[in-house]
Amino acid sequence: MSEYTAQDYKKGQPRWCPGCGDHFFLASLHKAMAEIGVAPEDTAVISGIGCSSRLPHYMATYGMNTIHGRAAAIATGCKVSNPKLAVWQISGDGDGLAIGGNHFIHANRRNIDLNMILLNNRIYGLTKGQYSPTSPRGFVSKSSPYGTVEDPFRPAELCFGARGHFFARCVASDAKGTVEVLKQAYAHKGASVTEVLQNCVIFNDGTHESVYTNEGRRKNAIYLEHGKPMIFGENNEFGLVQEGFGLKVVRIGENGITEKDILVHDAHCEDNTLQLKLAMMEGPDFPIALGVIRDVPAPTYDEAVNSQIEEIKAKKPYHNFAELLETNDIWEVK
Amino acid sequence: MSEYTAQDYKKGQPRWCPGCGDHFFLASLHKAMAEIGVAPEDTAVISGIGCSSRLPHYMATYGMNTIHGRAAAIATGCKVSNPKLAVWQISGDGDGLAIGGNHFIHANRRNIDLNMILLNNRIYGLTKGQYSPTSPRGFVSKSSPYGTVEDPFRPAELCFGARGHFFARCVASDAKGTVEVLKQAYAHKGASVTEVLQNCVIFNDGTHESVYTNEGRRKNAIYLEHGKPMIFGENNEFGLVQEGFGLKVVRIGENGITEKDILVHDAHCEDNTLQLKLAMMEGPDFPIALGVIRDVPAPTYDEAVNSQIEEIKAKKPYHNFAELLETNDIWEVK
Amino acid sequence: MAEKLEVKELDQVAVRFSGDSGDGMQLAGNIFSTISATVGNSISTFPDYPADIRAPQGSLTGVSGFQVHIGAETVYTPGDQCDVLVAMNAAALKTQYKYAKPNGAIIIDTDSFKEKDLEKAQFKTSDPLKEMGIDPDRVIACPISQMVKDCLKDTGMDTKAILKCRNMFALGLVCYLFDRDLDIAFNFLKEKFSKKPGVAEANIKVIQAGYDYGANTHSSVANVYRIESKTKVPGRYMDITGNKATAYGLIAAAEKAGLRLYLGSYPITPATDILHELSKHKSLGVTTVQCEDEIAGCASAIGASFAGALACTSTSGPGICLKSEAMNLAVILELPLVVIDVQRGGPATGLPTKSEQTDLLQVLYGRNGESPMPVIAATSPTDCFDAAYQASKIALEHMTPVVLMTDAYIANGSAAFKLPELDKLDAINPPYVPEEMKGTWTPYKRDEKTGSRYWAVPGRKGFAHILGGLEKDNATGAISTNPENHDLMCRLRAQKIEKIQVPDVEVLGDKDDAELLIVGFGGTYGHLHAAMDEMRAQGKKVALAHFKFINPLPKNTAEVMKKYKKVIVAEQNLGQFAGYLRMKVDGFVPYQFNQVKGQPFVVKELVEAFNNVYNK
Amino acid sequence: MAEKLEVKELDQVAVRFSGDSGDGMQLAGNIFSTISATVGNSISTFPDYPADIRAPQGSLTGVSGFQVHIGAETVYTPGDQCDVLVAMNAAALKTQYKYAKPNGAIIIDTDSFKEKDLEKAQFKTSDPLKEMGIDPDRVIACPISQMVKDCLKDTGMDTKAILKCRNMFALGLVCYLFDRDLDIAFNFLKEKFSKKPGVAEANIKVIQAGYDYGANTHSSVANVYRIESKTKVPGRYMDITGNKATAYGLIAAAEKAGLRLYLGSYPITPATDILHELSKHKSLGVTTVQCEDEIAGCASAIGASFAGALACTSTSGPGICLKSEAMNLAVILELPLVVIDVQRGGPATGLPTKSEQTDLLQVLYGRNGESPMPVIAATSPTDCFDAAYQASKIALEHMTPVVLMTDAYIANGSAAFKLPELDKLDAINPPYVPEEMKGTWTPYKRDEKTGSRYWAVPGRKGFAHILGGLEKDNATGAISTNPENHDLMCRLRAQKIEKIQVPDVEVLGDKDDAELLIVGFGGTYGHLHAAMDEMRAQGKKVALAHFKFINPLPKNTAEVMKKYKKVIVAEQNLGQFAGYLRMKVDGFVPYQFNQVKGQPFVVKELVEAFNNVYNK
Ligand SMILES: Cc1ncc(C[n+]2csc(CCOP(=O)(O)OP(=O)(O)O)c2C)c(N)n1
Ligand SMILES: Cc1ncc(C[n+]2csc(CCOP(=O)(O)OP(=O)(O)O)c2C)c(N)n1
Ligand code: SF4
Ligand code: SF4
Ligand SMILES: [Mg+2]
Ligand SMILES: [Mg+2]
Repeated sequence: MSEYTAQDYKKGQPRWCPGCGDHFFLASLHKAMAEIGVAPEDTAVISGIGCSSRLPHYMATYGMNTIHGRAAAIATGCKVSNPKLAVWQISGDGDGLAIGGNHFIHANRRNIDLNMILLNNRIYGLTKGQYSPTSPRGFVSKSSPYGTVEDPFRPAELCFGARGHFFARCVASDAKGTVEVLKQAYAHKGASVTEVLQNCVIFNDGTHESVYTNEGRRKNAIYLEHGKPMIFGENNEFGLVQEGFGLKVVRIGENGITEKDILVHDAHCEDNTLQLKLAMMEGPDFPIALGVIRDVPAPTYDEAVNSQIEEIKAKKPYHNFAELLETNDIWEVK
Repeated sequence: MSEYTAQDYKKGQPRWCPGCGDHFFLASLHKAMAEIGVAPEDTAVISGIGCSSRLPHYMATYGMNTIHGRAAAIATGCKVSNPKLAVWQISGDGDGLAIGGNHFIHANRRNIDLNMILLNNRIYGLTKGQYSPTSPRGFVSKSSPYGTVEDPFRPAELCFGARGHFFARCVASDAKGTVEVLKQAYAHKGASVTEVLQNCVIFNDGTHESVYTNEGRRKNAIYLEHGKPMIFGENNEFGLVQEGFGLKVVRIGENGITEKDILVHDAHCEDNTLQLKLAMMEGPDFPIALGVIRDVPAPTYDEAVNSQIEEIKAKKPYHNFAELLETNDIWEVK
Repeated sequence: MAEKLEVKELDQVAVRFSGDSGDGMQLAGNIFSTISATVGNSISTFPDYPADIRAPQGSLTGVSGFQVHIGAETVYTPGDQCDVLVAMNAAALKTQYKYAKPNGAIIIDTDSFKEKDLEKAQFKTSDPLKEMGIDPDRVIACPISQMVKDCLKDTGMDTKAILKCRNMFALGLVCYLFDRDLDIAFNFLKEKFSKKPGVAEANIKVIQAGYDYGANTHSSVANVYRIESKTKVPGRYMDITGNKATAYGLIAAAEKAGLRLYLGSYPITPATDILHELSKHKSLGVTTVQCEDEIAGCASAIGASFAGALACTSTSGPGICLKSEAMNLAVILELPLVVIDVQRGGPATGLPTKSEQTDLLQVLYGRNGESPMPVIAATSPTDCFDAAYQASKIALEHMTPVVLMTDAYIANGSAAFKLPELDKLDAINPPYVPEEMKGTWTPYKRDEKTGSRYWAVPGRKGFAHILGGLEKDNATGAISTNPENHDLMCRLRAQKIEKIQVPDVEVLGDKDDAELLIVGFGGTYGHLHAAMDEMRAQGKKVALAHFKFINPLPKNTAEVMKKYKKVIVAEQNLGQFAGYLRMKVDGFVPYQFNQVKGQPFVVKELVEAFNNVYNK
Repeated sequence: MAEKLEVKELDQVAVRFSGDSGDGMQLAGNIFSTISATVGNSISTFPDYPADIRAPQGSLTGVSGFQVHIGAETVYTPGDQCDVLVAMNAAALKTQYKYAKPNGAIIIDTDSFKEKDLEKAQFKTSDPLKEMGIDPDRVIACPISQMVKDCLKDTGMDTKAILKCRNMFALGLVCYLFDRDLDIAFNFLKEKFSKKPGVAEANIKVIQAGYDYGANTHSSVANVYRIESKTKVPGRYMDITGNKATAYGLIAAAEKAGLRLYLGSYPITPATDILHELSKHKSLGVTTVQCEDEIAGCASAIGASFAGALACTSTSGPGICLKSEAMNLAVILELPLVVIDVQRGGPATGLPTKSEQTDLLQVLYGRNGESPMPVIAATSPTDCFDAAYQASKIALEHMTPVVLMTDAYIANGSAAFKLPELDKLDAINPPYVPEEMKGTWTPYKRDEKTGSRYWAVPGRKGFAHILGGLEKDNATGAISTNPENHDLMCRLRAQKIEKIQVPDVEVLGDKDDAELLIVGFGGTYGHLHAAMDEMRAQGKKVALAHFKFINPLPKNTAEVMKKYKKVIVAEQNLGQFAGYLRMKVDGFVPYQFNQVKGQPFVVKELVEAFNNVYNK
């Protein structure tokens, strides 16, 4: 049991708009951290710039609210050089996937043990409402008065494309679901991406409407749990089965389908084909997948860097500056 | 029939190391351009920095050899503002996937009609041999004297993760295969990524050894063609079949397997699951896939931008500066 | 630039709170007056109750208003019209809109513009703004009711009590817009509700939420900083903000040059409105690409320039950092490009919504190698038009990237703008490579007079060529590491910029016999001019030399700097322009006045500081 | 710095071609001599044939050598040892290695180091370099045979004839290394083989290929620019390049401070060797992360600094562009960081392998907002050690990013380095927040003397805090847009840098009565010193003030600049340091000598230019 309470991670009075999804997420993060139990002083929370990136200011941990798009890179240096810290990286969809896209993919590829949180409101909040790389095609905003003409990134897809080993999704307003995935994200050694569906009440209200309420999630979402069959619906009446290289929704009890026919979620499967299909499901034909979708162990960069150092220390005969000098060709002037 | 010959696209004396794969690729590019038949003056070739990025200097087209990593972004502006140009973007694995990673994924996502060439020698050539984001784990180089501790990107996977609609692969030394995919890359409207397996004789000789010779390719590669069964082997004795969400190699004639059982390549399939599996195949258990792996039509950004302009022109009553002024609240001082 | 400008400052502003009689507008107005009075402003208020004391909620007759006029100097009236109108419901907008100035900002609670509300207010369509002909850009539309509910949902208060606090949200937002100190409001409420600490606390919470909302969304009111010409020339006028004027200047230049206008940009306060404005004008063929980051914004513009467009990229200081490598590429490619830097408070993310002049040395020198680039600093909202036009002209005619500097103050500020006529604007003639050169042309051949290379746009047969970021041979255009050639190319690129003709800097005021010359650049023009006026009114001999062209400097710069006994350089940084002038003018050792407060100068402070020097 | 340095220039260099007697080494050597003679160098050659005229191919007795010594002034001997040894096969390496200087470069054809070749040369292991104790960093290993084959494969020549051209590849590479003009070689060959144009053409092609190989791979020889102290102090010495010395300086500083050394970097010529060097020393706990780009290099270093490391990032000018935003973040975070800029030719990609001093104003001013940062410019290869150590010390003790500038010339150049003793180096004491402050500490509390804030490294209980890129309140550390606070913070950050103690600039030469003061900074020290020496030898009164500490400038700067009748600032740019000094020293109007050639100064040219001023 952890010796901490949510209160131990809390600081100050959040300045987000009332109703902003960031408030809900923050509360869940405090709670999750308390349950995880890493001391506040051993925790670093690093964000970029954006409404969501204000989050570190409301943490009683160590942290930095840095510059736009670089949180993952800054967190990388932090974790590699001080691996005993629990490092959380907070970004919005703009911060993480527009200007920060390169660091996002490389952090995933290298598999640095960062807990990467993507607060996805599909909009640039702080700069007053321009479309973001997760805004849907045709989206009208201040910078796209006639609608955008580009498709959005789907965070899971990009994460997988970059060889990501952990992807989870939760809804900011769903405290229970959020706390649960945050704990698993922390437990995963290596880069974890948690996409938080977050509502911006000002500039993109309702973007995640179908799953933002309890009722909505009961109807339109599926909570995935490793080892459990993929069953969903208000009365657990639906399930997912394989069809060719794809997925199909079936009604249990119809056409002779029983629970046994339903796919069982394997978050630990190294091959991400099915996990990707799950992550990409969209309404109205499919439920939106919540929970931990992929969670596969793999060597982490920070650990490997540090263990390589230990290895070489054991191998090489020189371990300080004076000894280093002696490895060179030296002559003497008398 | 095109009115041009390879000669019409050629300029100067390439300065790459003798034996460098870039020489071969250049010759194939000249040839492909001649067969495509877009006039040299309507062609722009834009590169970043790297050995491979020297390529525009050997073209009799318009072009720019720019700065490291930004070729895709520069090419974007070029194509969007002057859509009648055929725009080719030349990058190395460092230029395109390390420093240029963000522009790579966004150009794919936006689906700009660029012919993006990735000369992948799995090394930083120009800067004398540091590992690149495509170098395999454990790779020893000047900047990783004890071996790298990170996994490489697999370009197809990243391209697909960014919603890419076209991916092809060829081997620099294979003129025929290269010319063919280049023609198809050009024919594809929208962003096309062509990964060229290119040998750096100086810093990473032999990295693509298994498929670099004709003989090697006969043994270790499969040429994919849309609509054709996926058969390979020196005597066309092997084929690919589906197994669960994965692929399996089978021997034709064994266990009752006939050509009919072999999967037929569908490069045009919107769902990329199978295409990704194909692109990710590796020896020795699987052949390396060459040819056009994915080629799916989709609206292109440059066209959409320009047709939106036409649409709004038709809709709005003001079309020049004087008329624009009149859309404001105006008062008169006498 | 000789126009005489009047700066209407922050504290000469009228705000009108309006809503249903039950909405507590009088209280909000009162608190705002109190805060303002407490910080020493002069105030004049005008409570405007409805005649019908029991009008139905939401009806036109039930609207109550409260206007506050605040000023640093004595204000005598509550102001005829207001700069900011708060309309808590549809009826308020309908009846009170007439009190708003033509370009005044309007704050509305979108939750009170539902169908039912519109009906009560007798709107005919579902789009009240359109129906009343209100430009949506003037409106800060905000779901106030919902946010107040969210804010107080854990207090145990009932909905009715909660909604009573809406007025405080509006007040908080107005406090943000005018930089009022909330503590005074908090104390006021604590006192007022000392018996009901719960109510005080709820109100305080909501004020803070309204304030935070403003901060979160980088809200601003264009006309807070209003700059008006005192010597109005007859003609047709419109109101324009600096950012809009910048956009218009680019549009005009592209049309004049017969080129497509391309903007590659990434949103950043306070520059984003240029992107917003240009995005609207697709019917003029304007192409805007919102890129993945600032680097791509600039890089894509270079691609567009190569392809033959008038290419621009807009940003603020942090974005200039990111663009600097690509800007440098444009220098060596010698391609036209307009880079717009709307300065804000730094360093780093700094004060994103505030204004200063601290990017000067960055835009001049923030690139590796010898990388000369023309720099123009707009002096007022309307001058942004001219400056953007000139920047485009220089870029296109001299084949060079140009930096256009503005700042948050003039970018968001607005002024009356005399409609320009395209015909009368300077011609723009890019040095397209003449057809006769076919066969002998190489990319770095130069026009003798300007030193500019020629432009061959893709598509032209016989002029295919390769440009690049590596040093090129002056004669052949091939990559070259030849030492003499490199030295030559560095000097040729520098000379090309030095050769650009810019107008002499004008000396205003006591041109011939000033005891003190005030020197400034860019967006401080209005304030420095006002300070000079005031000193002259006090009988002092003072002149002003205000710079718009920074690189190259006007030819008469040294002469002007050395002509007067005392010179003071006043700028919103720690002395960058003074340092630059010292580099350029032999033996120049001016007095300096420096403030880095994120706020516009205050004329009184300027006069005091200048008088100190004057009397030395 | 008072040490007297001798610069051995490019053209005082010995090259030894060696290979099998059939390999054409004499021809290669002869052509190289001819080219050098043609451009006016003095030459002395020494052909060294094998005694055994028909020794078996590849055997130790069959090795033939040819040494060329070239110099701008008369050279009298072929040189005792060579700076570059070409060894075309294993036997040549075995027998000729003794002629190479301790740190000389060695070019080998890896295709002639196969098992069979090693056997013939009587190597015992498969790793000849290791066996002979040769540092692989000195070796340019290149599959010459294969490349020659590839190069000539379309000529129809047979393999034997093709392989005869290997010598020309080596020659081409050597020509690249010493910047020789290939045309002379081409003409020589055309004449020599006028009867066999095919042979001439093949040879020319291969020379070009060798030259291109050098260019493609940014090949360089560390010891071409050799700088030696004339006043050798007794002690133990090693050879060191500037980049290696930089790496060693960082290692020493980290050990002294008791901190982990972290380097976040992205490869870029000519800085990459710092990354290479540090990557080797994991046994000292050095952590290097090769990042995805320069931005991440700097950003990750900031993360490491926050986490408690001595954090560094290394790059060249284009990389500084990209890092500038993050460098600026470090300024406002007030975290220690060492940013290394190994300058190369600009603008843009420019001349990546060449040297100049054109990034000075960029590192000083290339960031938005008021962003003061200490700048140190190393003056020689060995001084890189001291400069890197000092930069680290300042960064750690004053909680600030620091720029360490070197340049391609001193970074690749090498010199004898007296082994330092860590004990005797200055102590490094970062201002860790004292335990007593627990409870009252806020992040921007400052040490009164230095003006530096305190450092609280994560892991310490009771000091958890949040830093950020937005302006902070001086007292509380919370985000603040308060105008007075911002002005104060800008000034406090500036004062903190101004307060840093740096040694006075020393005046060398005719300190008391010089007619002319030469002023320079950074990597030109050796040349300026040599020029001064020469003028004094001519009987002139000359002094030198050479700057290593650029920001803050030494306290005695103004005094020194004004003490002498004439002052000339000599620098490898168009006048950046002169401009900077003009900004800082009232009324300072120096003469200037500027070259931007990508090449080190030539002492003769300096003397001529200085004499011109002297005699005015
Ligand atoms: C270098 C730089 N570019 C741009 C900006 C402006 N900017 C700040 S936050 C932001 C985007 C915010 O969107 P997101 O990351 O989705 O966060 P949200 O506000 O939606 O939570 C932008 C464009 C900046 N501060 N710095
Ligand atoms: C901003 C910047 N960073 C780094 C460099 C140095 N640099 C030039 S090319 C290159 C990598 C080359 O690798 P790749 O793109 O794979 O091309 P290759 O040479 O292998 O063809 C690097 C790191 C640079 N020129 N500019
Ligand atoms: S603008 Fe949107 S994202 Fe930002 S604080 Fe307000 S509701 Fe949240
Ligand atoms: S170094 Fe490698 S990639 Fe570069 S030119 Fe030589 S062989 Fe080609
Ligand atoms: Mg967002
Ligand atoms: Mg490469």
